Amino acid sequence: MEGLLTLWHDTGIYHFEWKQLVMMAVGAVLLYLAIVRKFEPLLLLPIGFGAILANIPNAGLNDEGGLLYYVYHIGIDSGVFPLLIFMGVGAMTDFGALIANPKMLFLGAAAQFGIFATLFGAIALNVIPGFEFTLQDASAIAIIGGADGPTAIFLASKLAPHLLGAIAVAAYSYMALVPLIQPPIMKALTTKEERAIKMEQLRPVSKREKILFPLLVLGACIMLLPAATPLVGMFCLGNLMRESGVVDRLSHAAQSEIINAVTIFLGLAVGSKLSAEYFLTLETLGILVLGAVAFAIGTGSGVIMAKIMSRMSGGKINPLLGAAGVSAVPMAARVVNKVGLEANPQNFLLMHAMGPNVAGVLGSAVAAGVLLALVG
Amino acid sequence: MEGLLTLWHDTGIYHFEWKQLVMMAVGAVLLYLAIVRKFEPLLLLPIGFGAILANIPNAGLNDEGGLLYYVYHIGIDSGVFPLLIFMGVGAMTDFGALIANPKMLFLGAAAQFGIFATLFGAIALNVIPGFEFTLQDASAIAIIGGADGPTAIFLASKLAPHLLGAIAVAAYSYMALVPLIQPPIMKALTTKEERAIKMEQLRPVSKREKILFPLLVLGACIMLLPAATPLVGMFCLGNLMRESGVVDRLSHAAQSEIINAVTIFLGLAVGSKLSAEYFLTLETLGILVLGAVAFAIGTGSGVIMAKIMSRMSGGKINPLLGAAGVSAVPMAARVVNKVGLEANPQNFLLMHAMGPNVAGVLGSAVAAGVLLALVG
Amino acid sequence: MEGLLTLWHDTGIYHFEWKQLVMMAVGAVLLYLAIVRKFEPLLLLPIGFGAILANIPNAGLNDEGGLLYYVYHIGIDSGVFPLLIFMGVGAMTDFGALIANPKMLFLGAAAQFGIFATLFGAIALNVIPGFEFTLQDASAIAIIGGADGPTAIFLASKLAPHLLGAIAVAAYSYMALVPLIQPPIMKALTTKEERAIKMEQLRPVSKREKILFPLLVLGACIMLLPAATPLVGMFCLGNLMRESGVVDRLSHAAQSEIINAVTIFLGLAVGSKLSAEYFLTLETLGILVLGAVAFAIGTGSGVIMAKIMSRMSGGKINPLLGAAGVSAVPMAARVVNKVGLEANPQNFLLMHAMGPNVAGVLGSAVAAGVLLALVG
Amino acid sequence: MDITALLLEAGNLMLVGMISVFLFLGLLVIVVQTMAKYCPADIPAAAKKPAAQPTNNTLNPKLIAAITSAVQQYRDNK
Amino acid sequence: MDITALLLEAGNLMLVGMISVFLFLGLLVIVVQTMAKYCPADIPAAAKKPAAQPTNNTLNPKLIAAITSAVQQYRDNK
Amino acid sequence: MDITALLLEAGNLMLVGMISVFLFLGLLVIVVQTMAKYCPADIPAAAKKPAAQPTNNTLNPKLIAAITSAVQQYRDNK
Ligand code: NA
Ligand code: NA
Ligand code: NA
Repeated sequence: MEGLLTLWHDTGIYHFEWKQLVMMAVGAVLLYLAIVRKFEPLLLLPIGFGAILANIPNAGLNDEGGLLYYVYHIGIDSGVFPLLIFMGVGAMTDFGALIANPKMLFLGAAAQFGIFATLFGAIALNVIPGFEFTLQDASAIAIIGGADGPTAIFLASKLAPHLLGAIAVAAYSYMALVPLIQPPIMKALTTKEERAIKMEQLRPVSKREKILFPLLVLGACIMLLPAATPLVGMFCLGNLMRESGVVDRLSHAAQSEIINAVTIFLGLAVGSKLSAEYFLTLETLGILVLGAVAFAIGTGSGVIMAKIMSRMSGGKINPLLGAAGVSAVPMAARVVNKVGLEANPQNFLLMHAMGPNVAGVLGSAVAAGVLLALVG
Repeated sequence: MEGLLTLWHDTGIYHFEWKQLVMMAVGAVLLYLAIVRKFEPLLLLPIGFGAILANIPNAGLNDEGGLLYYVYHIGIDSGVFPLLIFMGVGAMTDFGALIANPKMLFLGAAAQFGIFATLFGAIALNVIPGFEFTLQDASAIAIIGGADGPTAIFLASKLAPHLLGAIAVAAYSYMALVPLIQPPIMKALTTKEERAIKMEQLRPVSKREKILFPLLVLGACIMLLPAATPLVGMFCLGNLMRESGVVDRLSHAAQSEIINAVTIFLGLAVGSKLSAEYFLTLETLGILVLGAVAFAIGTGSGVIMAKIMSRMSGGKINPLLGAAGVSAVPMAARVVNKVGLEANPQNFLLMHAMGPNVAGVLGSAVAAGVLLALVG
Repeated sequence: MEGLLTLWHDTGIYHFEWKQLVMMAVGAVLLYLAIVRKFEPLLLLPIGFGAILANIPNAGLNDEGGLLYYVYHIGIDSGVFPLLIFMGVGAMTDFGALIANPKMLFLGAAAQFGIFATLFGAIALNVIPGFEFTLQDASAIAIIGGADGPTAIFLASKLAPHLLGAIAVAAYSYMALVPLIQPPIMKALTTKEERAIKMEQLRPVSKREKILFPLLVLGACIMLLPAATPLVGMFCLGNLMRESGVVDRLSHAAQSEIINAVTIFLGLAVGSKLSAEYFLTLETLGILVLGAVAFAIGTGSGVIMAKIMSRMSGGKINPLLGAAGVSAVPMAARVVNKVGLEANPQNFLLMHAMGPNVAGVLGSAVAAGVLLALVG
Repeated sequence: MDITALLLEAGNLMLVGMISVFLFLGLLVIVVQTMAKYCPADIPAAAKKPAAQPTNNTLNPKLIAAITSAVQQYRDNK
Repeated sequence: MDITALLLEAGNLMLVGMISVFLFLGLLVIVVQTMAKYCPADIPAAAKKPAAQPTNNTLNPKLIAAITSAVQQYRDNK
Repeated sequence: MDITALLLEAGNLMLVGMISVFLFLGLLVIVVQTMAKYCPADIPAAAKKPAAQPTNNTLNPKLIAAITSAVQQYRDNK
């Protein structure tokens, strides 16, 4: 019966260390948030499950030859998975509202201040003993303020892979928390009259404009910021497939089969980075705090920019729209709509908020490109 | 015209060896079974086709750089394909019947005696000159008794890759033969009165129970048998995606796009292992015999366990249910239903048989984990 | 503000060389052809986009670790992508018309003269200073005359990877130009009376014949031309999955999910070969000219063969059908139908033209096998 | 390893394996039974559903009946 | 690198980053506005569509009538 | 290799290639014709099908499209 003893010496019970238990609890919390609270379940469910699998003692899923090892190295280390997700998101995105009102791009730009201010904050945290963020670390953390999951994962995999798990978890968690984080900031920075401003109906956008738009974005990116072309390029490819109308099979594949399959594996791979060694550290605490700060600053700077534009336009722009500039598509736009309706039950801002919302996606991809070019 | 001569020297006719012809005939037989007899066509068709492709002289599909080489090494050597199939199967499995009547798990356990008895039998075969099965070989062969294709492929790829082709073919063939193999054994071991026993209707199972079930299975596996977590973990991930109801896109991808694509490549890769060198051996004969024995013993031990439980419960359990414990989902459950109806035309056992049927999947994954831990 | 300077030194504007701009213009032209002119958009859109991405200075998408690098090496260098496309095409092809009238295979054979004559022409071009095509190069170029994209990509990746971009672009462009290239040749070689010949209705083909056909084709290929089995084998696998009727899930996956995803990546990978270094050469000009010649000769030889067969059959075969032998499924068949209708408004040739059309696919795969065996 | 030793080992594996499988699945039986005690039935949810369905699923039985009759009409007219 | 230098660099990054983002997206504003000038609206296409649809979609008018009446029936009954 | 030799080789390839292609596809012609002799027609199956279809397929795709659009219409109107 030595076999039973061997088995006993192999059991998880025999091998558990408390840190692994804590990490599996973290995974369980993520599953809870995904399933019961419905926080970004498409990502948090596989991430949470991956976190549990990665921390099983003696199972070796994370070791060379294990499933999670393959998924991480093939999909994330190479940068392929976030790029495929970006292609799919591009194929799902309708830029109509932004093309009709291109000034909304300024709101998407302003909201990126959340990223760069947080970068400064992360470095400032180094004065506290125990924190030793490099510029690379700080940049990867700051991108959480971009409120865009695949961008955060892509940048973190390039600049600070050891922080990837915490960064991805923070990014998706805060994106899910947008309806809680944003409204108080939006209300604090605007008056009720401002929030009640109704906006003119958007002009219809022609098919040709929609086809040209991704090509122009790609052109600008090529000329000004080649470092952002992997992200922006795949996003534009997806959008071009969508809008061209001649490759519906491919567009459908990008926004359905490919993105679904990749999402499962991306989630598992991110989860595999939630090991005790990297996650149960003071840095993680810092990342969680800085991520929340980044979201708040991004929301605030977007709203302030929108206030300025509102004044300049003679009150034709509702400053709430600025909050949608952080991206977190389409949650942030819905929050804008909701807060707008509270101020004026006839004030439907959803379509208008889609403009800054998708501008925020471009904005954070550009910010990621800048960071890659300067500290990568 | 030397070109024609070169071509002639390249032709299959010029190069054929009789062994390759025999293996291509084996492939043709598998295609026949798949297409005409409809024996597990989803697997046997690609396996049969792969067997033909792998044995073409001078085509090099199996050599480094050839398609089958890539498919085998990327998908099976790494263990990835069987795990993805398992995720898909998890996403297709409804554990409701088992949760409603958890004692059926004992039937899934008892039927695994087919595996362990066959392991003993395979070693015993070594007394016959010509057979030299190691413990690893014997374990990989015995898992055929688990009546679960991906589990058999996963274990064989880890313990005895040289036997993989024969093991996979035996496993899927016998799974298809369940309606022929099982009924005589079931009838021999039960009386007509026993077969006519009607069972109480199953209680409805709550959504929460269905969500918690895969997590509890994973938890038990983590604590007791980490070696089984790749298989059980992916199975539970698929099931959790299904039952959670918050990631329908991913659940659909797992049980449709991913599993379909993987099935084609898994089949081809298994077929690529049907080369003369490994298949036209005495061992293959042994494997085919042992596989049939494993199925028969598993069926028998399941029925005997069900008889014991039937007695203990005062005749409330139909002993036929034990036969479903070998898994072979959903064929074995259907066979139980059919044999039950023969004894009593009002006796619908299908739903009740789904319990031991899915229990058998867990049972053989656990058995695979035990074998991996002890002889891997 | 040195950061801004660094960024400036990173910009595309700072780094552009005129050759890259030309190649991006080539990419833009391909996008134009795909989107506005609807020339084979499924391939030319991703190829054009890939060409733009590959030529961005300082973005490194084509360098080791870049997305296009991975896609090319994993998918094309290995030969996997064209083979998967071929499997999908097989699953989409109905051989009914060809089985009903197997003599049409001779038309598919005759049209391959476009390939072999062009091979000779490519070598003859070497008398012009500046051209130095090897036999490998010439073979890869000549396959354009096969009017079959995946075959051309597969052969070029094996024989002349440095010409792959130009060859693939030429192949798909001319396939899209079939409605312009073929009619004048067809009309020049036939009289109005010949074009007006009506054909007898095709006999119905039994399910069993359709199932056996791919197996017989594979059998012939194994015996006579093993070098063609990767292409022909995957094609036959796809077709067998379609016609067997027992694996509809897999057939659907092959002709939908798998082929769509692969098409995107195949296009990007081909586009990545459209770099200035390889494309802005005299050879490319030669390839474009030779490709057009190959199409024209193939069309002509098909029509002449059909004329001969028409005479021999006593005028029961419409010689236009020969033009469909180049493949370019289903465009060439549609062109035949259109030209036939011009001569006789009651003359519907579409179904009859599908026979030589799919025969042309087999013919060019066979030709590719011959070239692989003799110069590979 | 000679065959007797191998057979002994195989017998040992058989014993250990069956014990493990029964322990594992037996533990699951207890766990699932325990879970059932603490999980309320879905009855309220089931009662809620019919009311909630029309907003989600919108196919009201009356509508289905109407469409079925339309389809019938269409077939008859064909 | 000591913390003051790092902070300086971070501040520099903040400045450069925000300038770049605004330059980039500002350029896009101009580009999109310019594009709008040269792109005719889709109005003719929109007018064409209703006429073109029946050929593409081939919904038998009888069937549409039948279904419309079914839906009408359903509404009236509601 | 000088150009004459290359041209000779190319000519040879042309000949060998066309012969092979014709041999291969010619063989297929014979094979398919032979197959046709031994394969009974599907007539019984074809006769069965129209009767079997309604149970398997029952909903004409056009009809499904029509119903989907009707339901959509109904929803939009709601
Ligand atoms: Na953003
Ligand atoms: Na089993
Ligand atoms: Na061809």
